[in-house]
Amino acid sequence: DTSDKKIALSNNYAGNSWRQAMLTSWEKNASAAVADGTVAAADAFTTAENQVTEQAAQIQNLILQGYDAIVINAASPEALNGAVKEACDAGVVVVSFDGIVTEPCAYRIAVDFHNMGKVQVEYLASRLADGGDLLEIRGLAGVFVDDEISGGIHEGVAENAQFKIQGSVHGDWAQDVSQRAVAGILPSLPEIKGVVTQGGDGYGAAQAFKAAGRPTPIIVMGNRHDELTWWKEQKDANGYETMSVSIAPGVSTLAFWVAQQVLDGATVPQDLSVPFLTISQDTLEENLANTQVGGVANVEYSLEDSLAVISDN
Amino acid sequence: MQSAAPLVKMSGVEKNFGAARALTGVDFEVNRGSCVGLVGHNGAGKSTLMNVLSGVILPDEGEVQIGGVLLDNGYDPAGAARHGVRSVFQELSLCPNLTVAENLRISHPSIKGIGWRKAARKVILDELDRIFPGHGISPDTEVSSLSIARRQMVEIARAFSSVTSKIELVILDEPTSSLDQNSAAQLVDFVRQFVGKGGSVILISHLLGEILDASDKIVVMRDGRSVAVDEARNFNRARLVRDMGDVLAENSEFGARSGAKREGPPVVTGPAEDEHQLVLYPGEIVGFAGLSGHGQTEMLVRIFEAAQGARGPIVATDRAAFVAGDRQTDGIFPLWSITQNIFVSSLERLKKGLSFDFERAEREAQDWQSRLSVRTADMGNNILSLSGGNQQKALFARALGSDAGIVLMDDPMRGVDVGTKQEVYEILAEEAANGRALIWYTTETDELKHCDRVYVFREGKIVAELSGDALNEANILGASFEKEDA
Amino acid sequence: MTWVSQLVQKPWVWAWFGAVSMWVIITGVSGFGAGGQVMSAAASFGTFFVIVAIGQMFVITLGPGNVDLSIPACMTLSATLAMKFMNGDPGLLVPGFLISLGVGLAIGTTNFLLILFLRIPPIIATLSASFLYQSTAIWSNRGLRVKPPEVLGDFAVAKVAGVPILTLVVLVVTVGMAFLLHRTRFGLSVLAVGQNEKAAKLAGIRVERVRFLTYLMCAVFASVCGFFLAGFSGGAALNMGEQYLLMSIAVVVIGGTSVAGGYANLTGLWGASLFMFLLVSMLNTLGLSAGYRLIVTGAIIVAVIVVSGRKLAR
Amino acid sequence: MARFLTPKALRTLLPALSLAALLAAIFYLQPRTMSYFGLNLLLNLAVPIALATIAQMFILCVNDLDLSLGAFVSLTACITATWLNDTPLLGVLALAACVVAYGALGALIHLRNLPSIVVTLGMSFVWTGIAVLILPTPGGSAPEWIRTLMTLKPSLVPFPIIASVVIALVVHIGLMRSAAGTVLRGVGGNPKSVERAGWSLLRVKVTMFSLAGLFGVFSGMALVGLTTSADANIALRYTLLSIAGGILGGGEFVGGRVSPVGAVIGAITLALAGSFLSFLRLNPDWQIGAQGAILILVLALRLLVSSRERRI
Ligand SMILES: Nc1ncnc2c1ncn2[C@@H]1O[C@H](COP(=O)(O)OP(=O)(O)OP(=O)(O)O)[C@@H](O)[C@H]1O
Ligand SMILES: Nc1ncnc2c1ncn2[C@@H]1O[C@H](COP(=O)(O)OP(=O)(O)OP(=O)(O)O)[C@@H](O)[C@H]1O
Ligand SMILES: [Mg+2]
Ligand SMILES: [Mg+2]
Repeated sequence: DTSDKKIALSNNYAGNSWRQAMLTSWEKNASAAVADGTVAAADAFTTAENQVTEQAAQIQNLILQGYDAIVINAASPEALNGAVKEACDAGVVVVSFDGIVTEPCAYRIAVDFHNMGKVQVEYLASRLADGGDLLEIRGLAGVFVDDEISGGIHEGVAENAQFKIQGSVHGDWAQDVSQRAVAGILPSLPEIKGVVTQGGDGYGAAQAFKAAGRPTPIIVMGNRHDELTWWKEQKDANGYETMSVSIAPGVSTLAFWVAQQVLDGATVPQDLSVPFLTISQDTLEENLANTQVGGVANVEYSLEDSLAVISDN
Repeated sequence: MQSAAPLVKMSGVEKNFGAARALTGVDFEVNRGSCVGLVGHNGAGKSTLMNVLSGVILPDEGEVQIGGVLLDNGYDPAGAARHGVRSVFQELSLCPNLTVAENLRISHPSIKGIGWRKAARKVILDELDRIFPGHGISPDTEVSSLSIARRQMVEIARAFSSVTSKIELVILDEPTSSLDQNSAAQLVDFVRQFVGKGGSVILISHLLGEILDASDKIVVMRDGRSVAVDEARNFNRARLVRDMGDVLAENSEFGARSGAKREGPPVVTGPAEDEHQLVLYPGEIVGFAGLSGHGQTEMLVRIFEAAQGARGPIVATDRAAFVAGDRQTDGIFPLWSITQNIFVSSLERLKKGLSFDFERAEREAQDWQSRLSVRTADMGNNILSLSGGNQQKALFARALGSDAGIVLMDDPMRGVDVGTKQEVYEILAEEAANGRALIWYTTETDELKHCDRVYVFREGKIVAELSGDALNEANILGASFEKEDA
Repeated sequence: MTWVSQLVQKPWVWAWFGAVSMWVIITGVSGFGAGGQVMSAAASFGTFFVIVAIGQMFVITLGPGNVDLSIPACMTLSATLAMKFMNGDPGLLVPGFLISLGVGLAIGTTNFLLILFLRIPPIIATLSASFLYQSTAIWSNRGLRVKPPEVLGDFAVAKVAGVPILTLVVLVVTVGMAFLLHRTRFGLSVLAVGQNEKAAKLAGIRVERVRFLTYLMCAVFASVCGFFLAGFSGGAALNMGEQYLLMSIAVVVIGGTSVAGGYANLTGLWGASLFMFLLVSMLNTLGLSAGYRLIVTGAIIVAVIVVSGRKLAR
Repeated sequence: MARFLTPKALRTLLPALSLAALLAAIFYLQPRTMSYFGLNLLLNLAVPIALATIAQMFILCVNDLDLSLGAFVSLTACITATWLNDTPLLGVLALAACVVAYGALGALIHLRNLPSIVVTLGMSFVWTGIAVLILPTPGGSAPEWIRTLMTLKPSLVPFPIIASVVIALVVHIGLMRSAAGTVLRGVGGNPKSVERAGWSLLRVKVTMFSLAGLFGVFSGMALVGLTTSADANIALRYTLLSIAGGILGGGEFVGGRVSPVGAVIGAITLALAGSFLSFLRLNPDWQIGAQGAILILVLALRLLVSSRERRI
């Protein structure tokens, strides 16, 4: 019975649509759980700046406020370990997701970012038998997710020698930055067959290719509504084919239920992995229909879904 | 006298600042155990000469010897200190964010180690007690919270205090400019004592009485050269004035301007509850007098703000223009040309369509150049290419060229040469005749002769209003100092 | 000969010199065709830098301590509210634009009032206030990305003869701003305040009014930039302004405007904007890693200050 | 007259008063904080912020401003978590080089009369670039001795309080009470006068920037001691926190008026302001805005005491 337990969400950044969708999913799910008495409280906390130090302080405050579990989307996988350790020592259950923490006492709901990079190249290999030149759009320098996905992409390219990464730019996971960076490097690149991305940059890349008057390559999409819409338009107009890989913001709800289960005394493996969200040519319409206009494609987890994920691991 | 060789011997010292020739070959000597008075008109080069002596600036030509040692290129303030030369500079040079005792430490590197504070406190307090008995200064007060007069006392005491370093010569550049009469007299007494014990002093002052009382020898400077050197007893006021050149060449007397016609309502009215209410009528020249730092500038600024529409006890019914005395901080726009500096107050008047009318500004600038004889080849030159006095003329042109009915002048004649002064006096009289209202704060009592009425300030308040026969030097000084030693 | 020596005296030359060097490197590595294309891209993206930098330039010209750190939040809030209101309807373009302007006016006024009444240093006042603006943007739309009306999107990316129309518009605005700065009462007052605030006050310039108009103008330029940037990149995003904070300052300073205040020029803004875009493109083209790119960027900023600082030292 | 109510006394007291008020509010909202354990958690992350604020204070003291401090602390944190841990000698050398680089920056700014704001803005890119090269992904680990030091549990008084008091006192004695510190502060008040007294302004600038670098290094080390590992962006917000903390603690942008004790109190106040907000449990949409609001509020408090001197 967890009806007297309190769960907190510690979030380090709210400045993009993915994080907003993540917070919305949490809020929807958590308020239902509070209303039906599953837990006593499930509050969300966001720091003003995307900074480790601020989030560490926030976690320490949450400990002091007597939360029984803290669900974390972390600014850094390593640098919060000090604060996480304090929490564990104080008997607080810590569950991290998306941005996970490496401190052994915490639970991790990990997305295999490395693989998320690798499948992109594998998909391109299946589409482009002759291979060709690729453009890589990376995220924010110095952040762990960026390094993981990029590592996967490069591993994929190493295994598929027919591909060559001709250019690599940092798009900071922001639409306009990617657009600008791609526009700047495009003139100096040979014909590009495929664009490998980290999600969220696909639409900007497509715009840049269009503006430069270049043929549109296979751009691996993320899960934003504008990316899926653009893909749909192209598909309808000229049969354009691609794929989308992303992590669903609703994974915050999975983290919530994992925390609840641990508090309930269930045995949960320390490391859980969730599949990333893949949208293929066939599932495009279905996913687009379920995506809020201007939002991101999402999957939310109910208690049953979560139990299934736990038992699968 | 302890030794026949002079302590300081400067010969053929020249110093140019760009086109301005500040010193043109000056010879200057100070003997041990004597006080040398140094006098001369504004801009004569007195401070520059002392800056050379204390190592702050290097001369272009000429040599400096102290105690028989020739000082070469490596000479700097620290070197001067090693030779026992101390200075009280014309502009205050204490650190306002430090306490009195801490400021002593800045100039005395030998005060250090554990317990330095106690030592510093004692040294500066002893020295203050010696020079200015009854000064009422605590060594732990932050300098910024002291009055200007007290800061000046601290600075003087700091220069005379000795810890381990030797002290042979103290240069006092206008030390009494903000001291009251009592403290100034204490200083003169102390200088005599100090000299009597074998020390040397160079005293610069515009108060000739002080110079005559304190000095053994007097040097008169004019236009960058020394024009008279003699024993003090051979001088009197009249000779000093004559040797300084045309400073007193003017023949106007108090009462030369009769404040007659008061037409229409006043353009400035001060708070009615004041004992002496401030009023200013069009066509008048009103003087502000009193010791410097007693609220005259603040009053000018408040009138200026009132003219801009600020609410307050002061009412001004016309636009006002301000002539700053402190050019560098209050007047000059250093990146701009002379023309732009003049017309910054006329941006609205010189509009053609949407744009500022640069051609018209240039034409008008030519007029001002000839009217005030601004010495430059081109009014399009940068303002900093002008000598200080000529910069000041540009500031006059700025105020007089605007359409303001009230002109506020904050000790505006600093650094203006005598010839131009006479011209400016005439222009001011002209402007008043044309219906402008002028307020003129000046530290030179003589200039008040050009005013219709004078308000004397003390401690931020008007303590006297003088006009007609009552307007004379004795009354002005009397009102300035009354109750001052309380 | 003399015109060369006169030219290198101009602080804005260095920005253009940098831009041209970057372009030459890119062209050298990738050929002439690439050079032309990258120039066209630089014009597109540089235009957005210039829009915000104009406002920032006026603010910085007011003298030390004056800098507007609320530009990113202002861009985000303006774009978010306008896009949400228009919701893709071309008929609402004009009121949408007015909303964007209104956001700029409100933010400029708030910034100024904080500086005036609370006497918070501008750098901290605008930063603190920007958190409030950012929160308002989050609260108003939760980061949902609303597509701009199609006409706005088309206008923002349209080109004639390879030159973006928006670039031409902003060029005209730049000329207007140069007139405002160098020939009008307001512009001359800004320059005067930046040189010597106390003297400006005593010369009869309404310093606080000038400061107000300057911060207002800066916020309005930022909000307009947000509006068109959202059109250009397909919608407003909560983080759309992030890059423009340091960029606006860097473009102004590299463009030859004096951080000590009182001297500004608009020619340099274009040079510096192109330079900043081409610098990143050049580093991308050369394939340098993120760490080296940051180091080179910083070193170039410092180098430009050291080189151009020599002439300003009096 | 009531001497203790002078503006100057109020200016010194204000930081302490606002800290006390904030603490009281936090104790009221969350009584659990009023324990050894609670204070420890509440305050331990304030220690590196206090060190960074002291570093910024040295720069403020000579009328400059450092916009690169956060990036610099991040860099030193990265060095601490990597080289200092793996090859201590190299680590010590690298950290020493950081201090020297700061001193050199001071020399450059002084000799060429450059605006410190822009130079440090440019340097912030350089520091971050080096940090990314040293630590491309977050990681590394804190040297054991630093970890031990930062997690000390002395009896009676929690470690962060002891550390803050020690930092404040050491800097206070060094800068405010010692003879040498007097000269350093004097430069902020009237550089010309200090120069005329025979001191080298260059040496003072270099000293102050080196001290800032030294405390930046301490801040990075302390931070890693708490977080156990580093990240190239770990402390970017320290730049503005340190400026705000210095100002809040009674410092001023010009004039050499600084207060080490005030700076430490100001840093702690800002660190606690964030905690206070999280104890309030605001709506997530407004959590970011509230941090701006509280910053404005706390800084506006200065208005209560600032002697309303007229600025003309
Ligand atoms: N740093 C400088 N740059 C340019 N000109 C200067 C500088 N210092 C002094 N001058 C000029 O040198 C001349 C001599 O100035 P100095 O200060 O020695 O006069 P002074 O006799 O001390 O006058 P006062 O009685 O007003 O103090 C003046 O014309 C002044 O304008
Ligand atoms: N040069 C110095 N270097 C380091 N510490 C110093 C130095 N000078 C003084 N101190 C320290 O500063 C503190 C106060 O110094 P000092 O004894 O000089 O103060 P004081 O003049 O007695 O002032 P108070 O009466 O307020 O204590 C002492 O702890 C002393 O150790
Ligand atoms: Mg003089
Ligand atoms: Mg003692």
